[in-house]
Amino acid sequence: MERIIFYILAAVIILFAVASVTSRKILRAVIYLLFVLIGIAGLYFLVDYNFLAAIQLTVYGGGIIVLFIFAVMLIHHVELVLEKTALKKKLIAGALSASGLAVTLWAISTYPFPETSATAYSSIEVADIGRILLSYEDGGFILPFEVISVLLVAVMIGSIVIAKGRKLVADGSPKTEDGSEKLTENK
Amino acid sequence: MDILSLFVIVPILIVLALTFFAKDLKQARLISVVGMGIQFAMSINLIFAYIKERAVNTNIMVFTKDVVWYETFNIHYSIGVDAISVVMIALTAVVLLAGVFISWKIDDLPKEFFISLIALSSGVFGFFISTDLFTMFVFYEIAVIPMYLLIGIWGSGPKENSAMKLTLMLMGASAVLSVGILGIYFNSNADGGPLTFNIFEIAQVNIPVAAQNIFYPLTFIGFAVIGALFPFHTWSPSGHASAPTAVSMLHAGVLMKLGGYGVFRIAMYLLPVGALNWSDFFLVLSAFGVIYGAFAAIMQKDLKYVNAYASVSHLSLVLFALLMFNRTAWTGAIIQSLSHGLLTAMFFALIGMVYGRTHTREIEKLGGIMKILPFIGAIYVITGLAYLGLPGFSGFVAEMTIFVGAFQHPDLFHRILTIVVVSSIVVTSVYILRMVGKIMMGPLSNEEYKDLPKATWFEKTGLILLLIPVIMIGVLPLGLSEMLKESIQPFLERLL
Amino acid sequence: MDFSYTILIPLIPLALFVILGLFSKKIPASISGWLGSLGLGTSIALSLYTAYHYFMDGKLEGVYQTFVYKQTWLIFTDKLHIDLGVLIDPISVMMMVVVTTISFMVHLYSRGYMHGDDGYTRFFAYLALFSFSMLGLVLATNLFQMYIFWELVGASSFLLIGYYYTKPSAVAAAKKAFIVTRFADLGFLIGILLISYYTGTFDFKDLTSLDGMLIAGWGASASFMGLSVFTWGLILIYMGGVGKSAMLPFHIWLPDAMEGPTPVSALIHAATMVVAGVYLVARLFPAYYFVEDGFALQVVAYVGAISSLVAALIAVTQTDIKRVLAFSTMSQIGYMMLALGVSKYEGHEGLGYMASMFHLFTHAMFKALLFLGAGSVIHAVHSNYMQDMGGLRKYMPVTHITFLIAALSIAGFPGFAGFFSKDEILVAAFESNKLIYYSSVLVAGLTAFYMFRLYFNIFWGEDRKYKHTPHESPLSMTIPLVFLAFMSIFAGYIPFSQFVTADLMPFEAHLNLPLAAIASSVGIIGIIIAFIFYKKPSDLPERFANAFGFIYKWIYNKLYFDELYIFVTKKILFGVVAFSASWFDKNVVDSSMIGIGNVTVSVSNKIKGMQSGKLQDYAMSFVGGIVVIAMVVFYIWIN
Amino acid sequence: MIAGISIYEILTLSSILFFIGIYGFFTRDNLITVLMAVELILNASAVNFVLINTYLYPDLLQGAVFSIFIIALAAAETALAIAIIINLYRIIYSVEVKDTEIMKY
Repeated sequence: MERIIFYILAAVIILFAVASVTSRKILRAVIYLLFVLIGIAGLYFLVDYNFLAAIQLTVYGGGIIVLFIFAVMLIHHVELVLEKTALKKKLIAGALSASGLAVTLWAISTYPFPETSATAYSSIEVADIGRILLSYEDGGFILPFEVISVLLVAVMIGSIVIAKGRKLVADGSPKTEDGSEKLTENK
Repeated sequence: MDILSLFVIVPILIVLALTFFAKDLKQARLISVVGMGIQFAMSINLIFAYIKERAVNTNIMVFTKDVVWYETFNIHYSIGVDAISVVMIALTAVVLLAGVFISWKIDDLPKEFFISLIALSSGVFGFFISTDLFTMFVFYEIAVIPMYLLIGIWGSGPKENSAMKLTLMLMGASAVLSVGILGIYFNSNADGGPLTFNIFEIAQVNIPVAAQNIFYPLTFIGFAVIGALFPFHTWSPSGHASAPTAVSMLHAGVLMKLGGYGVFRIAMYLLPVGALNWSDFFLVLSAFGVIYGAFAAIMQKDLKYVNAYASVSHLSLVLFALLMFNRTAWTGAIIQSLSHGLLTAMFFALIGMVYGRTHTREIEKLGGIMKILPFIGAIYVITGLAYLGLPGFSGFVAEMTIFVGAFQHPDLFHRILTIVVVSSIVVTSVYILRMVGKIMMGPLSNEEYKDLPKATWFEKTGLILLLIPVIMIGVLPLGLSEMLKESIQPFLERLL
Repeated sequence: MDFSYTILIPLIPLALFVILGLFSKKIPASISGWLGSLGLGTSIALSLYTAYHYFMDGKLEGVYQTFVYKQTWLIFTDKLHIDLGVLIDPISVMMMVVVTTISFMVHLYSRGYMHGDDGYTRFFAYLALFSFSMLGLVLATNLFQMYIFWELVGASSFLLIGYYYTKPSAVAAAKKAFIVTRFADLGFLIGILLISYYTGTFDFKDLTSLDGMLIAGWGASASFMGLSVFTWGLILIYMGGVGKSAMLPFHIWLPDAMEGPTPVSALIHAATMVVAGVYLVARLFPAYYFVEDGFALQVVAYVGAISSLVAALIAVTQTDIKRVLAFSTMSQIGYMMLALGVSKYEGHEGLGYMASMFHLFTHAMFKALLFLGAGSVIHAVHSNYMQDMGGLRKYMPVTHITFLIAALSIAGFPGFAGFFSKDEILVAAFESNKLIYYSSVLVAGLTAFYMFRLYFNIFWGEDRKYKHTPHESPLSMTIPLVFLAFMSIFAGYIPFSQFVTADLMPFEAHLNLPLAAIASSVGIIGIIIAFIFYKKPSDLPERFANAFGFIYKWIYNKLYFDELYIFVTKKILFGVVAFSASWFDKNVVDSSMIGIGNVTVSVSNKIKGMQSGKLQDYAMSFVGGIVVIAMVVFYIWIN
Repeated sequence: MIAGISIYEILTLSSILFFIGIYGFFTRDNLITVLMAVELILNASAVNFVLINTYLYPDLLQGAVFSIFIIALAAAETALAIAIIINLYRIIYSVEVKDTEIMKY
């Protein structure tokens, strides 16, 4: 049963991933990406990492995808059709990716992964994760956790500053909220 | 301060003085002319000091001095002169002084012009006094690089292009040369002992034959490019044509001599076996260059091109003589360097004067100038006759010494080549007379030339300064040739 | 005996040249003419004194001694060095007298002829330079000194021919003279190199001494095309002489050289410089005679004979009087050459040598006189062409008489100087080579004919329309004429065989009456034909010329030598060799250098393209690189 | 552990996902879509972390924790990148990759 589910999930992930990177309609690409992310969340469920799956769904599916959609809508209209990628570029990229994949798969398949005998967590509780994240003992992640927190704050501030844009344009006149056109004209 | 280092230091002081004190053309040329006058006086003094010192000092080099410069690689600032370098230094000083006189009226950035010119001269002087390969190479580069600015800024015609061609070709040669020099350096411990750049220490070492065969052509070509060896001469016509007068004079008169000097003092002296093994190849190239340059000069339309190809021909003759491996031909080669330096400087000066007045250098457009400018015309004819080897002028002494010397070679092939080269004197007279006959003689080509201004005092001074040594060498060559022969002795001992 | 003072003879003109040349602007014309004449006067006095002194006391046991005073000038190798100095022997003394005499006369004459010319002082400076160079050449002690002065006379000839430098034809003639002789000098130089390489000396004394090792060893040297190197060397040296003496095939510059002022033609292109070739062969005569049985000497003889015949033929057809005289000069020098060529060495057998020198001497006198006379005529009528002259005897009596004397002398009329010297030459030719003898007799007849054609055309016939009535030249010009006329008559009575001989020993020369009779009768026939043709205006000459048709035209155009040379130089040397050299330089050598530059630029442009600034390109390279590295690592890992 | 599925299959899946992401990164012309390809790559590595943890070290939680970090980083990165993209769009009116090559200067 789990096996079939895995294969279905794998098929979904790969198919939608391919669709996501090839679709010429940008909004559809975002939606395909969403399906990929959901598929991956499914994988996490499959190995009983429920918390992780939940985060995957909320942060990715809920946050990032929405961000993408907003970006698309801010910049393009939703129906935007992307230009066709040059065939040459496609071929080169495909060949490169394929050869990379081949090397990786060959490396994976020849590597003898050891069988493990350790007892597994039956199910991973949020508490386990919270404990290990905030633990400062051996095997604890308090320091990376704090670093990530600082990073997130920094990114938040940074995004706001960047997205807000510059205050002045080249001719010294105050810049309007979407004063982009002026700057372009002044170039 | 010793007598030789002053030759490097005085130009630097002049450059500093120019930088800080010269405000306009008048001050700039005053400082330059005084400085170059001092330099000239020093070079005359050096000749006499050398003769005096030579009487009591039998070393290869006199006035030597050695200061460690960079110990890790055994680089020294080591200097010394023999007769060959002394006469070259004197040549440089004369041409420079004359060049400053000729540039008396330069109106475009005069201060910077004189700074570049004199900075260049310090490199030339340094090159001639160095006895350390590395120092020599450094001075060589100092001498070559300001040329780009001098042609690119003060030149005429397609100056940027010419300047770039000249600089790139000379830099390319420098690259080859530096490989050759490093090759010599890394083989200088072949008999044990430390690696060294000192020429006379290397001369004691038997560099392996295989290494000599590799590094000799590199060193030779590296120097021969600036000595206008066929087929690496093409920078010279366009470069000279675009350069301002004084720069053409200095470049053809002095800088191109660095080639022959370097070939002789470094390539041949340090790599004697390689020199012998490769001599036939380069000999044929240089003999071809002599004839080829002369024929190419016949067809040129621009006065400066004529002179540039003539220089190719005459300097190939220098290389030809160097490759003949005997004392007489070598003496001739050095006298030819001197003679050509003076004469070609005169020619460029004269062409500059004609061009400055008529604003054209095309032979077809000029004619009958002698009637209007008798002084310039007379000197032009004299220079032309001297250039084609009339007795009584330095060219004759140089060429005859080369021809007689070269013809003493025991090998028949060399003698036949000599005969081929001798025939260049006819071609030379053809292009010189064509030029002189067309532009100086005949009817006046253009009515506008009627009121050309006569030669000014500074132009006359510059020309006469150059003419005097030409006649002196031509009339009384014995002292010079004997002085040179003595200094050629070490080369003879090493190479034969 | 001490002849070291003779060094002053060339040095005085040199000093004159330096003074006149440097201060040509400052010295007034009136002074410079006198200064030049005075200087040359001193020289001629000195050289006459030397001649007297030498020919009276110069013998030791009946042989003329050779005196050498020299100073090393430039050392080449241990053996080879150039000395400058003076060499006193019969021929150099004789030549010295000729040069100073003619030069002095020309100086005197030029004071009148060049009067009022812009470059008066410059002209005298050039004349002094020429005199110096020519005397240096004559007195040379060795081959190289001779070469040095040989070049200097070439250069002064260039300057003097091109004296009217604003005239394009004069400039062209000057260039032509210089380049043609320079080409010949190339042979001279190579000859010197060859000879000096094998003998190790430049010195005339060593090269011509009979008891030394040199000549004996000469026959056995390396050979080339069946001739020994020495013979080649001598032939090449003779090539220099051929150029300077305007022998075939290097004669083409001489007629054009008449563009120079007439006194210059008299000095350089009649009496002195053009005989330098003869002098050169005479100077090296023992070498020419003894090396390989005198093969080189035979070359000299044939070149001389052919040149003299061809030149005489051409002279018959020319109408420019100076050109007639130029070809006449060439013909007479050919005479001297052939005389040298047929000569032997010892005693009376060396008659040709002595005759050649004798003829050189007398020819210098009467040919200078002819030129100066022609100059006087040109001065009067302002034209060079016979068509513009006629009946001048009434207006210019002195010129007329002196010209007649000179013409009679050159025609070999009995009693005149030319008669004696020409007779000796014919005798020498008769004794040695009949073919050359017949051609010489023919030339003698032709000479008489064209000379009197000239004479009758100028001085007889009817008057032309002159712009202003011709008048006799001033005294400064007629005095030299009279003096030279005197010499043209009486120079023949000098017993030359007592003074100048091949083996330096005097011998008695006698007039060979039968041969003299033949020669003078041929000359007189020539004069008579000229008399019939030209004394009165008639259509005879024209009918005659028409009868010969294309041959006449061929000769009139100087056998098309000029055209041939122009073809070779303009079309082949300039058009093909020089043009292709400059084309090759521009399009192959230079382009390949530029090509290297262009390739560098385009390669760097390509490389620049890789640095596109496009994120994806960079990423692709990055991934590609990693894949490759991974493959390599794995590959190594497996093995 | 997923019954019947070996680690090889899972790693194969994540590799394929990773290289699809790489392919997308190479070929997409629009900066937003490029960013999406980056998300695929990040996800592929997150999957690897989690599943290697599950299969090889089931007694530990490091893999899961790192996945969380990755998700956090991805969110941060996306937020920042989109801010940049929007700003870029304001300046040059384009979010095409080909228009953003001033970096080479």
